[in-house]
Amino acid sequence: MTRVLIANRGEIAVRVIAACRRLGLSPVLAVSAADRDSLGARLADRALCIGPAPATASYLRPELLVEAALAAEAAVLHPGYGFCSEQPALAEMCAEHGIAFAGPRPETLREFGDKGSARAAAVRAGVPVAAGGEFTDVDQAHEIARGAGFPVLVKAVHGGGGRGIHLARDEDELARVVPVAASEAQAGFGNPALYVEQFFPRARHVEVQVFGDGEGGVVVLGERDCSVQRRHQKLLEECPAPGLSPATRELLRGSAERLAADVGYRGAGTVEFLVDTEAGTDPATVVFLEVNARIQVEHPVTEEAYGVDLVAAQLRLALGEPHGLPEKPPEPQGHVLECRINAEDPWQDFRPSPGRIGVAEFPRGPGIRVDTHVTADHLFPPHYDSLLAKLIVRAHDRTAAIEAMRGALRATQVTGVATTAQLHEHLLAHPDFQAGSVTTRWLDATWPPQQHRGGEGDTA
Amino acid sequence: MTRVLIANRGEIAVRVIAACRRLGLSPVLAVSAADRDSLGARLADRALCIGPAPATASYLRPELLVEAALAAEAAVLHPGYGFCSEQPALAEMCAEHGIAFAGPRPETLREFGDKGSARAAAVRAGVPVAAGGEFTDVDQAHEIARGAGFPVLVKAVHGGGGRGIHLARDEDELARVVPVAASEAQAGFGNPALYVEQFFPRARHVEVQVFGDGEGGVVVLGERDCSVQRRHQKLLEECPAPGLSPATRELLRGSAERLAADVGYRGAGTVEFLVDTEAGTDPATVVFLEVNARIQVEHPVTEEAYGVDLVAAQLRLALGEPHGLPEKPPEPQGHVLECRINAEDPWQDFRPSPGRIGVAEFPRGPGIRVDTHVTADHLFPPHYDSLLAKLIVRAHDRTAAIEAMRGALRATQVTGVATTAQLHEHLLAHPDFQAGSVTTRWLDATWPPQQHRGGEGDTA
Amino acid sequence: MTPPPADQPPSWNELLDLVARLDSSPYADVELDLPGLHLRMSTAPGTAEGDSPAPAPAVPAQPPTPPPAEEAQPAEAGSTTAGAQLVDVTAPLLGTFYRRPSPDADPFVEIGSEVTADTSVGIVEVMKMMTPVPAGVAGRVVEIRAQDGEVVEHEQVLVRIAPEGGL
Amino acid sequence: MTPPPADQPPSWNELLDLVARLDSSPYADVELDLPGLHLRMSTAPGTAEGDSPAPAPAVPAQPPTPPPAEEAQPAEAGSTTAGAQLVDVTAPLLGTFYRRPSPDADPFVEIGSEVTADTSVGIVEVMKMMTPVPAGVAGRVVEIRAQDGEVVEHEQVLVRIAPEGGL
Repeated sequence: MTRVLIANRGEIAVRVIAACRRLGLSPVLAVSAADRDSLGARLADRALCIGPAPATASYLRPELLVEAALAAEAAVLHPGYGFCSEQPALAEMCAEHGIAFAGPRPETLREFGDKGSARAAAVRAGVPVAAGGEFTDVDQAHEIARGAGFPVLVKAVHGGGGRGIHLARDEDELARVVPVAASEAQAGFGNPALYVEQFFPRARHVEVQVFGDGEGGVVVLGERDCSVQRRHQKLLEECPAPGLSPATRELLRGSAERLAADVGYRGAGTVEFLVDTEAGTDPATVVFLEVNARIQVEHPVTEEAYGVDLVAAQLRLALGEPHGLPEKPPEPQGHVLECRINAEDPWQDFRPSPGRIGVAEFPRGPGIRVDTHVTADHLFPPHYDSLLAKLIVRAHDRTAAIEAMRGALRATQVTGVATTAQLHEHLLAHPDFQAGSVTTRWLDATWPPQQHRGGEGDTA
Repeated sequence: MTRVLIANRGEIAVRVIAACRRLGLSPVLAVSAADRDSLGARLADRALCIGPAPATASYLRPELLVEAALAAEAAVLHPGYGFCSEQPALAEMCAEHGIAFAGPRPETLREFGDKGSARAAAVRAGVPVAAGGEFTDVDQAHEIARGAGFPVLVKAVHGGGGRGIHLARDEDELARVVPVAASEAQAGFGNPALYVEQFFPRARHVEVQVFGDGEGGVVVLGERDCSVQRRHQKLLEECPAPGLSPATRELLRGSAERLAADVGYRGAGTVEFLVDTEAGTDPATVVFLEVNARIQVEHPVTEEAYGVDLVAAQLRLALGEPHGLPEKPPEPQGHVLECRINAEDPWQDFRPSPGRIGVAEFPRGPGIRVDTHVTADHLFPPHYDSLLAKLIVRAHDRTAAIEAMRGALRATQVTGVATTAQLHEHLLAHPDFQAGSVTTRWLDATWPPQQHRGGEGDTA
Repeated sequence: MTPPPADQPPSWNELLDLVARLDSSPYADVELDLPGLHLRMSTAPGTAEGDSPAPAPAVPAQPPTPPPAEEAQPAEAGSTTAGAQLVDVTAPLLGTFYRRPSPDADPFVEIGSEVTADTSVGIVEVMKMMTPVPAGVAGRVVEIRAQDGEVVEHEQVLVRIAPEGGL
Repeated sequence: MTPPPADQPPSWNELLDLVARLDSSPYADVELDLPGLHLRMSTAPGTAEGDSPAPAPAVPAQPPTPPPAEEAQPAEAGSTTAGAQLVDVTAPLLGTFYRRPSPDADPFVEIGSEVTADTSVGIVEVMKMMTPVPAGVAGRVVEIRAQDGEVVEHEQVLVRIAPEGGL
């Protein structure tokens, strides 16, 4: 039986196990000492304890993950998301040891792991990027910023993710920010190189799911809207993105497809964009943000909208088989929402709330999917991220999906830890959200509700 | 909070509770003494024990169910399927006591509960029925049979369901069968009236899901193929029905819609047809079988194909609200399968296998839904039907759905009782099934597999 | 006597902080004594002294599911309550319990009434259908648990009887 | 000294918080005393009974020093097995266990070898990176549980040591 080493934990470990079961593969899970008794460890055919609880001594060490894959005699290593999933070192080490890495090639990971080279790749593929560019001194920064128009963002060329990004609303702020950003970039990424680009204060976060066969063939599986964010952390996602014009959709999809085809992208990936809701043009203004070269937390909304299994497709491709996705997926009917239930207290500034779970009841019924690793009596460890469960709901239109999700939240009962469930009930009931197309800064202005601001705490 | 009395048990009780949660209604469950500790009793807001375990002393007594609804101060009674769900007496008693019955009007139940009046209603609505007719003596039976063409079926005019149906392949057999059928009809239904109609030995069972607003408005939600049957018991259903021509689909849907509109049908219902696969005409030969005036076991395949909640729609309509289903649902993309996992031993002539469940692990992942009332350590009682769980899988096409269902069956683990899971694995792997459009007699010729016939028992 | 602030044990949050720090430290054993605080941690089992067992997190015990009644219960299905030695007379089905044959009549039984197995202790009404509930055992009524006009569930205790001659 | 009356014992939720942290931490034994609270946790069954006090090497609290980055391993993590009074030396991480520094060399230890806390009992190799495993306790090797060249998991027992002077 072909074995798969799962180099991750939590709900995504359970998710990859489900994909293994679908394909008749044998899942082996790498666990830290804190996850020995996790649901994933119970569901897998075998669990290998690779190190102690802290991720820096376990899940963040590529050599331990590859060692575990060798010990398991695994043909494939699935990295999940986060941890080492986008580390070129892990992909390379897999290649050296004859293990198929269920993700892009190391050079792809390297190219998209660096903001500068990712932006360059986007430009090469004819993908729209924000006005701006690299600079070497403050004067040049000002020149570019004036060209792009304030406000602007200053970013590290060699940075990744949301780290080390500075906002400058005017020339004075830019002058103050540049030296700080440069020294941060030097400290964080070993290189002080910076670039400046236009900032869109009222934009939506829309991303395109792509799946490449590694030889230039790319399947595009529509867009997700992930604009409901708290400090750049996504909380609620949907597919399709509501209210985009056909021309805007085509611009997003075409851009993502060209970029993925250009680099011979292999496996599942996401091309993230900002869509400017201010301009009023058709297509809307679209700018490239970055590529997430892995399966994403929010992949289920695309799966349920299109009726596909992206993780199984990753595993098939890694095994040298056709990925099995439809070549030209038809437009999804209906609408899918995902709410991330985190073990955080939304009334206490989203303070993490690990601990012993008491009751864990999740909703059931038509169109409902729950991805979770949490069961009654589970000890939710404090070492890792706070994602406790993902509620995914599909219905025939967006209004029905919102209603169904509200019901699903009512049917969710988790005791022992605080969760973000109540936050989601608030968001789904909000007229702005129901109208569609909120921007990435909407949540920060919406939560906590006005009447609860000023430290009233959890009394509602 | 508006309360709903659920007058049923097993997985459908759990399903109705989920619909209540979706709508913010308070579910109260009527239970027999055997179901006090059932999952439904735990999930409901309240459980009322109406009587002892045997259904004849509990679930089959309309007066106890209505008494429970009154005790619960319920606004709605949901009858589920089976038991009293199509009993005009229950619907009438509800009406007398001001309780909304989540089902058709009593007169509709009465009309479709009798083969003769159901066939007459179909004819009135221009729905194709099998050649044949009522007869009063044997000579007339022969005359009609010669007109319809042998083989023929002899049925009780006032019968319902699959009971009391006799096959006659020629005139001799007809002569032998008629007196037997007449006395059975007299004994079973209090009336010896019979009719004879053409028999289709190689036909598919295809049914149309309708939902009426009670005022002549009807939503049609496509077809289900339920041809995989063992002695008229459905085992595996799918939506859409594979391989039908657009003209055949239109004939089926149009017929169902006319019939439902004609009687001002209220709520969820199914119009069952036989589709003759022999004729080779387009549209294919279609004949009316009967109307199931309730939610059906296999309703989830339609729900997942169309992204709707039929049970929530029933409850909404019963409460006097719009049912909330799309008026003109678009054609479903993708394909949905349902496998009924029964507590029966498929290697021992489907002998029921009640008992204490040990492990109960069900699949999870994209497109997977599991409707069940069974959990680890559940005592599966011997008093009721043997449905243990329904695995429902949706994927982007039929081939992917079959593959996904095979994976889902592999991921299903139930110990302590025998189940039909292995039967389904066999069916899904069979070239006939994979090619689509098997007939209603296929399963009886296919199972048990040749090499296992002759009492080898469960050794495979 | 209030000790000076410097002598106060650390706050709970400070303690959590300390534990979090120690977690990722290389120390195998830690022992800490402060006024009002004693902390000892070790990665080696069995090295901490003491005699009280570790406080295991409480796992709610699953109540065993009672076996289902295989047959229709006779209406008088009585059960003995351990210790009290009384027989419960329970409702044969869900319905409204009446203690009298008609609103003006006397109750079937009162506390202290002597009954035989056939004596009705009440009736359960379901949709105008009356089901008498016999005592099922000879003895004396010692308790009436269901109110006149109350909706009772199947197997709910209606009255309790001290059987003739005890049990 | 009397503990300050203002110092309330932690609430149950606070205690759960602490337990949650400790549960997934590498510590095998924890003992905590606060005014109104005594907490003792152990991963070794039977060690909390108190019938065999375990005077294992207790490292007194030291001023915190920055943990040595990624390599911070409690490699010497020893544990006492109740009853046998032996200390388990476990693997600090998953990898291949080697009993010798090189294929031609003698084993680090054999059964009967006398060791100090710093004596290497073997090495764990992960992708050519060698992590020596010190005994962690002075004593005599009485059992070798892992084979030369075997893949071992984190916390898997490698060798067992009878500590100097017994337990």
